[in-house]
Amino acid sequence: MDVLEEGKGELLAWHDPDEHRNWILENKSRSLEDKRMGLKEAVDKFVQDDNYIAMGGFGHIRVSMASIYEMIRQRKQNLIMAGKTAVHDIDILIASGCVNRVEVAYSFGHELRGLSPASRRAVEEGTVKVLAEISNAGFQWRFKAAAMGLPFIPTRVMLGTDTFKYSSAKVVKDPFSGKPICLLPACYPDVVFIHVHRCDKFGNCQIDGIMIEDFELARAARRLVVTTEEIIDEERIRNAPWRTVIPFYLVDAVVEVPYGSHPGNMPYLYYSDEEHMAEWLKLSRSPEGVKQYLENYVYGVKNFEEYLELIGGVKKLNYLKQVEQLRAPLKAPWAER
Amino acid sequence: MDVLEEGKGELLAWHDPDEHRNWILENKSRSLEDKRMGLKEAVDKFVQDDNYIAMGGFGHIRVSMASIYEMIRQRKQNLIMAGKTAVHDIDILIASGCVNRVEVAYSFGHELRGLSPASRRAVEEGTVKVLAEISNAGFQWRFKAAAMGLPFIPTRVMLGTDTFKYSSAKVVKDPFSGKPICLLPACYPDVVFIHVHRCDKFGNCQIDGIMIEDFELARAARRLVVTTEEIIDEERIRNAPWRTVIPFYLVDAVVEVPYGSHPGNMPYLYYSDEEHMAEWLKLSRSPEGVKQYLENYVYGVKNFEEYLELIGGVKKLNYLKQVEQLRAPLKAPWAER
Amino acid sequence: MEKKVEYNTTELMACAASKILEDGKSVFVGTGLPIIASALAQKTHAPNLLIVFEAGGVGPRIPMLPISVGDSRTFYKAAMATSMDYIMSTAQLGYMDYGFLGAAQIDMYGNINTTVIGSHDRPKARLPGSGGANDGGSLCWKTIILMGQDTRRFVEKVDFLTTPGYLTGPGAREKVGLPAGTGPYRVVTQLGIMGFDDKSKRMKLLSVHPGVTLEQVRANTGFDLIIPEKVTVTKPPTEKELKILRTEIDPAGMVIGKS
Amino acid sequence: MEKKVEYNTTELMACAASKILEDGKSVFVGTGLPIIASALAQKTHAPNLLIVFEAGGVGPRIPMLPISVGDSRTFYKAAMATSMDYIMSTAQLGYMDYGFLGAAQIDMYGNINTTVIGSHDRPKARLPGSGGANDGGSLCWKTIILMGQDTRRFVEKVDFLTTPGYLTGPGAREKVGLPAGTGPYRVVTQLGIMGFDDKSKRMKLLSVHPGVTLEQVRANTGFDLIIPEKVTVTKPPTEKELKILRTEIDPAGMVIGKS
Repeated sequence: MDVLEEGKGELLAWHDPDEHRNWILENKSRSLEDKRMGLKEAVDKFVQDDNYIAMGGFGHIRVSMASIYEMIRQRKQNLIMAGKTAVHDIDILIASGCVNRVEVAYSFGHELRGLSPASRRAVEEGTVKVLAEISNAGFQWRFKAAAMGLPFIPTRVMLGTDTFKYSSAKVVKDPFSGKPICLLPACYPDVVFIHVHRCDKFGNCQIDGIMIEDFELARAARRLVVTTEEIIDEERIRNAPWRTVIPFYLVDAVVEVPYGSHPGNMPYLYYSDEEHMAEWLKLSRSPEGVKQYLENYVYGVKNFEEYLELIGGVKKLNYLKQVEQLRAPLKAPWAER
Repeated sequence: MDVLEEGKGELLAWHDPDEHRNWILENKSRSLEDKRMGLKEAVDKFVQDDNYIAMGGFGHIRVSMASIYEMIRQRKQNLIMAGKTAVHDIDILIASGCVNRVEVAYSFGHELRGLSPASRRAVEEGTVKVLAEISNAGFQWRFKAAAMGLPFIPTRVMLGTDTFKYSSAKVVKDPFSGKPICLLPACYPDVVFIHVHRCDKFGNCQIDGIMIEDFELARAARRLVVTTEEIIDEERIRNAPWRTVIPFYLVDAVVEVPYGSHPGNMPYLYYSDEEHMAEWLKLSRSPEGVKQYLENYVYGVKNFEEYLELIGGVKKLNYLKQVEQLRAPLKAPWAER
Repeated sequence: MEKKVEYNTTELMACAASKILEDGKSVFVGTGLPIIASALAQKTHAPNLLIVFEAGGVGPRIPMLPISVGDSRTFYKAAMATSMDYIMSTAQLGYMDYGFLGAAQIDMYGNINTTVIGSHDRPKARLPGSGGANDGGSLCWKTIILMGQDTRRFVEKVDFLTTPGYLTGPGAREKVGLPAGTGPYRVVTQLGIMGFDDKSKRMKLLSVHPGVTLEQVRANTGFDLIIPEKVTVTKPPTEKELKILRTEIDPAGMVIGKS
Repeated sequence: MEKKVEYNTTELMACAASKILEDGKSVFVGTGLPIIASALAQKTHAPNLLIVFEAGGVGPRIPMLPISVGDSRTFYKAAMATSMDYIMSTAQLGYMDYGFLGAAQIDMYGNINTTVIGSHDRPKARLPGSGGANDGGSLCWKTIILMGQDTRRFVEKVDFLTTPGYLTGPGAREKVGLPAGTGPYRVVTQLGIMGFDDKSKRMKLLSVHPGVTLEQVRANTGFDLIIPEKVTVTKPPTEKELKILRTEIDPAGMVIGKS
């Protein structure tokens, strides 16, 4: 297969499919087993320094933020992160020193809120390295190639651009159409965290609303930790099996973490906490502010429940539910002039 | 891209992705439009002689059998069929002379019931040609490549076999692993019929139970006719948008056909009619029997409702519902010794 | 005290195949006997066997024998009801331990034909084709073949190589790009159970069913089957197994009634 | 009888972009101004405009301005809530008519930079990267770019080519394998609306906003912009449009308040 062009980005989290199959054979259980555990235990057990990590969800939507805070609390080091529309998650992981290398589709920004001061600073100062560039579809399809147990998947994006040149993709001539086509290498992250609406104790998961990339990412993951708003009885899963979007045999740990996506949005349950986001965006303009934020909200609390008390407790959580359900107006201090 | 090996099967229903994009641009509407029409009109309008057709569902499960009978009634000719686990559908289409060419993953058999006398006879006598062989996953992934707008998709099946040699796939050396890999060409059928549990008048569809290949097949189709057990109000779709598995913009016609999968199985609604299947399997042992069956059940009735009366009417349909819900034992005359 | 237990060949094959399956593993099953053998394993020694159907059913509680690998029984109270793409993808990823196949012809390397007898373009007998067999036989770690044994079926060369066994011998699967470390594992017939020699990848007799002689096995095999010095006798079905087969799994005798 | 209507630049850009969108077509939208322009089109001349979000929302009834292209507002009462794979796949298939992009830099061929200012490895300013921009700009039939215009942004050569415009000119997109017949269609800035010359694929001024001179446009463009003899004046926002923007689409002024 003649390669017409080759991206010079670092090839990350790729494995020869046979090598990955052997890993799956030896490391993943096909048994229905009770996989419930605490968040502290799950993060301690499955996240190793130097791992390539990816988060389910998108930006600040249905991201397992509780796991992010726990990784920071456990002071994980030298992580490489999939910047697959990474927003608040990557920003605080970089700010806290856990992540020092990134593959970027979208990172260092906070979508409508503007750019992310802390992580931009880290990249511009050279303390964080961008190892490869890619597009959003490119990331989605890297995970899809992995989900299918393939070495690569073709695509018609990224062609002709520097995004390609700084990626780990290759261009070949398609033997069917005779035209150049881009091949995206599979991406099998070492650890993936996905936050879901509900699952049973074995890890059979349901998600309401958009799936984003998680249908594929769950299969691409070597280790998969599911955090869930609630654990439900197995029979509820089995009465509507077409609602299962992640089957138990992919899942290594099930952790019940209500409000686990805060300060992000959990569709149908709670909207993002834009007051908290504004506080972070303001504080993170300086290294001192970053330190203050982390001391207060992460190192200074024992666990995610204590954090939830700190950000405003039941009252705040009720308000975010009302915003989500369009019953209260959104307060977004960052939008004020 | 060096081709190591090339299947000699005929490349069917493939288009250069750019040519297909142009077709989509010019022929598919992105508007929310009322697409309801009668089955006669839909089949007349969208099935042309010589078309490559594919049916949603699997074997005798959730197949739009009402459309099959209507194609026979309209005496469509020279159709090429995707034998993607085709069972009763392809057997009567071949027996009636509508289909004379097939791409085969699984055809000419009736699963647990044994082989299909009528279509086997046609192949063995040479009146029906097998243009290409493929596997079930191969077909699924041909549709997936099409669903993604790609010329091909890689896979690790079919390698080293005659199934490959008689397919339209190619083997190349994967530039990432250095190992040989099979490339399956996309398959964009001219017309696809998919039977669903419910949809709105625009074509937003919900399916209960397994999707089989339909999530991809709906996107691979040039023309897509949806037959549905019931048409529901748009608001029911919009209140649970994650249940939509086929969005309106893919759909060309919406046809309400209760029991439209008979004599097949519609999961959760009715089980397959094994008495009717047994009658067909017995009659189809001879050309005369085939003629008698078609005269009686297809040409001799005006439409699908008349057919439903003939196969046993309300009483039979109620019985099939009871079998599906495990409240009545299954009568399967073909299993009797 | 021992009572003579009556059983037919299909029941014997179902029980023998069932015992091959290990608890806590996954199995990719086809219609008929494979479902029966897998369900029996679940109800006996392998309660935590994950049964998966190519059309999308994952871990169902099968209430009665399905007629198709896609019918509603294959995802009754399942853990997940998904798509063929999903199942085939996770098989390609390495999640499927066992795959069951049927066959019209097989050769000494476990290569299988389910497509055509005679030539492809002018067939003597046209068969259904690969279905999911090529996929299961390519992607599952260990494939188990259930079929009848005679010289028309156990042949020197299959008329059409539908599903890969070890192809031309050691290393051949890997050379053509098939997943490493996969291949045929057992062949269960009405006469005995065969495996494959680790080195030569050729078919090897492991056990004969009760009452079957080595001579019968040889006479019904059209190629040179390895017959080791030690060949055991297949354990016959127990009363308990037969009761489960006849009253719970296939009470209508749709499959086991036909022997 | 004519009343002077007051509006800010963002409102003008939203209205101008909105008018480009045709009824009965589909649009692949990004955060902020694109959503606003698309929602305005739906509420005025294009009620049957299909709005699609890359994270999975298809045809929602947007109840308030989403903060992210994936947040719950992007699939509120949607026709379908699906995946990024699904959206990107149907874009690759040719179902997406318009794509909206923002940009930090653009060149005369509509090539866009949203990745980095300065060199990639030692950036002066690190920006978020492609996000879905490369995908939209590769796969949608017509892309519309919304951005500020000055000589630091309208440049001879972008520091990093994140998203393809016409690359090096006519035929270049097709030559590298991008879908045929696609490319940048309009660029809307605070000064005017640009298109692309059919033959040379170079950027061309189409209209200036009310009160803007050709001299201002030239002075804020760092490359040789084609200025045809006939340049029209952009239609200003109507009172009706402004009312919809301010009371229905962005009542909190999250985007249009910032001009």
